[in-house]
Amino acid sequence: MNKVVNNIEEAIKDIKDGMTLMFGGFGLCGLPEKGVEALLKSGVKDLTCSSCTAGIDDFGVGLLIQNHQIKKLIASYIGENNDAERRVLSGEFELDLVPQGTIAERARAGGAGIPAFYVPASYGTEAAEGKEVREFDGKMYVMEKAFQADYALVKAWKGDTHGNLIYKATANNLNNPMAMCGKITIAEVEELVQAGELDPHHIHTPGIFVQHIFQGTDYEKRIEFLTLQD
Amino acid sequence: MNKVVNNIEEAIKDIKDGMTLMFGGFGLCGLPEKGVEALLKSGVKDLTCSSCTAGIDDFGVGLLIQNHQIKKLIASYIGENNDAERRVLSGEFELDLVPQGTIAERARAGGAGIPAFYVPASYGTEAAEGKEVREFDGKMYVMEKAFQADYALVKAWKGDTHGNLIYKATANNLNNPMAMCGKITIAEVEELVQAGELDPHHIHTPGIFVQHIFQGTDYEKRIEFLTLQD
Amino acid sequence: MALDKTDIAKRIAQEMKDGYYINLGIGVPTMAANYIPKDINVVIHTENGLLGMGTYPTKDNYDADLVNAGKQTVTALPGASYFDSATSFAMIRGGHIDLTVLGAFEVTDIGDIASWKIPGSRVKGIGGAMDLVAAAKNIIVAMTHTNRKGEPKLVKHCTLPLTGLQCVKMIVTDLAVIKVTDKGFKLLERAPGVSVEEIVEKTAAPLIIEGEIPEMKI
Amino acid sequence: MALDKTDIAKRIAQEMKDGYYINLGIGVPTMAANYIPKDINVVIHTENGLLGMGTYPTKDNYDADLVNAGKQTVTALPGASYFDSATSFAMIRGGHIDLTVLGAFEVTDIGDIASWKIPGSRVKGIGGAMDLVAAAKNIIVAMTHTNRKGEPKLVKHCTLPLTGLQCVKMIVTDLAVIKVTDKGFKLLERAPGVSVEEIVEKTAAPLIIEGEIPEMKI
Repeated sequence: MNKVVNNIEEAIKDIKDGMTLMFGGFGLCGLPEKGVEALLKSGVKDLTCSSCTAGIDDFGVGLLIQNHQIKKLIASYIGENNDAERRVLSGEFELDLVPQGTIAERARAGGAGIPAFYVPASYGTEAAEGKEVREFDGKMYVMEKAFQADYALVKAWKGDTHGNLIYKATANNLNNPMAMCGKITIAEVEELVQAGELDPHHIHTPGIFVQHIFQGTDYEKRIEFLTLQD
Repeated sequence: MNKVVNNIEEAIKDIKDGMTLMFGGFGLCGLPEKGVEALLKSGVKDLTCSSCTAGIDDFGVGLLIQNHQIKKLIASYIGENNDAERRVLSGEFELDLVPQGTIAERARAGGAGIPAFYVPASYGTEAAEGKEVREFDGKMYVMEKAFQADYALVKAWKGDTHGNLIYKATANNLNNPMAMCGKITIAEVEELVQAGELDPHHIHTPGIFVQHIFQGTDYEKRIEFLTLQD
Repeated sequence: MALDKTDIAKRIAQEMKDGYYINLGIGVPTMAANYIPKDINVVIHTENGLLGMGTYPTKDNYDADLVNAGKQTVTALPGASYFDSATSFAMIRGGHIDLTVLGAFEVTDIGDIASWKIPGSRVKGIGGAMDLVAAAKNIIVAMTHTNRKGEPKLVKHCTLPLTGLQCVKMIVTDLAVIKVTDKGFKLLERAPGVSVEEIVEKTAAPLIIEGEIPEMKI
Repeated sequence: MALDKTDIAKRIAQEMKDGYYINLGIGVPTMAANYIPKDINVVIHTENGLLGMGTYPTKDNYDADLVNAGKQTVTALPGASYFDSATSFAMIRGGHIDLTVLGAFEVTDIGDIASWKIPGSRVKGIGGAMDLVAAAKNIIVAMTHTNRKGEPKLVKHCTLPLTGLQCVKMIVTDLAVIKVTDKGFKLLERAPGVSVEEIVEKTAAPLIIEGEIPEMKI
């Protein structure tokens, strides 16, 4: 049950053109930095990706758009990335905007063997166009389908050799749901320990959802808006 | 944001005949003992309840059946309770048997604003009778609806004045999903601390799902099958 | 005189009640956290995964892993909890948030809201807004009464893409506090020195006006 | 000679592979955990909320809060994790369990299984069985070849209420190891000293028999 790989290159070596990839992180918070870096170098293309946002112009998942590797992005918000915005307007890639909670739930559902579910979010809006709607107890809902992902790339604070993950503060966000839905989930962690060193009560993502794990180094952990008290 | 009540009697005082109540616990493990005790004394009746099991003949949720307080029980298994079995065969109360994972997911869905979802479990069996079925990607699924509960009664290891809960080992089980779906959730804990004493990374049930909390005493924590190494 | 952003935030804070779980959108709504009445306890939810959001950090204690929904560095208060986005939006969709405050481009007198997209303009996205308006019990919009061109933002029908239907309960603008009732917009309060006539003129839907309309107390 | 329960458990353990996540049903399947091959690492999942189940505890370290799906006291191994039932069954339904072993009353040659109810008899319930058979990748049934009346349990059609359809991949009985193939039951191994004829006679569905059928190695 040792899931440790030596580095990100080893973990992503079977990612192929045209695959579907899911990214943990909310903007740059909890971003799998090493995964994005390595995918940029690998040149793999025609990817369908899902991520909460597209990061910012020069950091995050959006770099894969800039590098022409993504053909379709399912995201909830790209507002902090002007480059991605230009490219979507020019038709360079397809953007499928989905409510943020719906992304999280579709990812969890994909990992939980739930093919579809109903949510109130987006009913009556253009984000629900083409989707089935249905009434339950007098209220209207939209049917959403589970994500299916060839790979999920997530980033945690601590991890162990069994793939158990612990996130720091708000850096969990989409990492846990995305980890659940990857056919293969690659976890990069700031600190990798032996199985048994993490308290089983404190695990956020049980190792069963993780196939490859490695300790990344030199995390930049860039902050989008450093906001301090007056 | 102080949710502390003095005792279970105060917490359950507004539970009325005919209400829908959900119980955490798996058999006797993680059972809200004080809640069951107090409901027995209160005499409230015609309850619709959901619980993973009916406990054993002389301990657990089944005592409410014995005491003629439950008109319908949604459970996955009553095999350890001979008394409940007799009473269901004699038509004394209605038993709705549901797969265990479906109970957990229906509870979570009820708390998560998801009115319905699809699962593969029970397709083609009598447990799916009367339920909608649907094909997704060539496989058949059953539509399951979310639980709606007037009250949920759950039991945790540690809790704080904001209602945050931490469970011990496998005593989480249905406690967290049931806590999510209670319109009012009553949490009994073995140790109650001030807000700020629990590490926010370690919380299993965030306080937003809990309305009343108190520290119980003299937990019996009976074991169904004490099984030791040879 | 029209309220400034700070005053709008202060007026919104008056809607907070003891024991509330509150989600504050980016901008003016977030500012309302600075004016929570001293005599109540509320918990601020930020949908990226935190209950119990505190103030902005100091230069000595900020953490890249601790941000709010606007991706700003924040702190956590005693009693806080962290969780993933699936659980966070379960709280929202499940109706566990007592009060949601967000900005908008347009609001109609049945409570429809447009807040996420201006066609032909920038592509930003949806974020958590559609989840929030679809499920929160109590939704207050904080916005200017008119747009940059001076056109009313309180309207009969949204011209911009919708965020949600029949969900807004109250609007706090720089000119007025308006409730969305079964019968349409009802004027509750006016900004100090702003006349009822000015509010009527700058509102593109009928306004129910009953009796003397008091000035807001900021 | 027909296998006893221990031997069935030993034979099942041979199906475990390095790196597997395994869910073991109550009874004989759970016993298989005692015979996990020494040269592999597997993680035992118990659906009430634990990955990494260990042995039964000693009289000094048992804990009422740490039980398995059969409500027996257990221990947790290094690398274990605890979680709620919603997450636990997400693992099951989501196909993350590599191997599930459970008991049954009847199995058909297309892999249908009846395991939870005998009409007119006792009312026990479903437990996690329907979730497990609906979603696990690899389902092995451990059972006696015939019931107490000597009637075959490997059949063409289940007479008892179904637990799941077309899901069982292999059956290990006291007499044989049988695979469920596209073409029906295929006899893979026989218990030491048990003849192919006896197995055929006690199986109420056609058996594919190719070449010499080896004895099980326990």
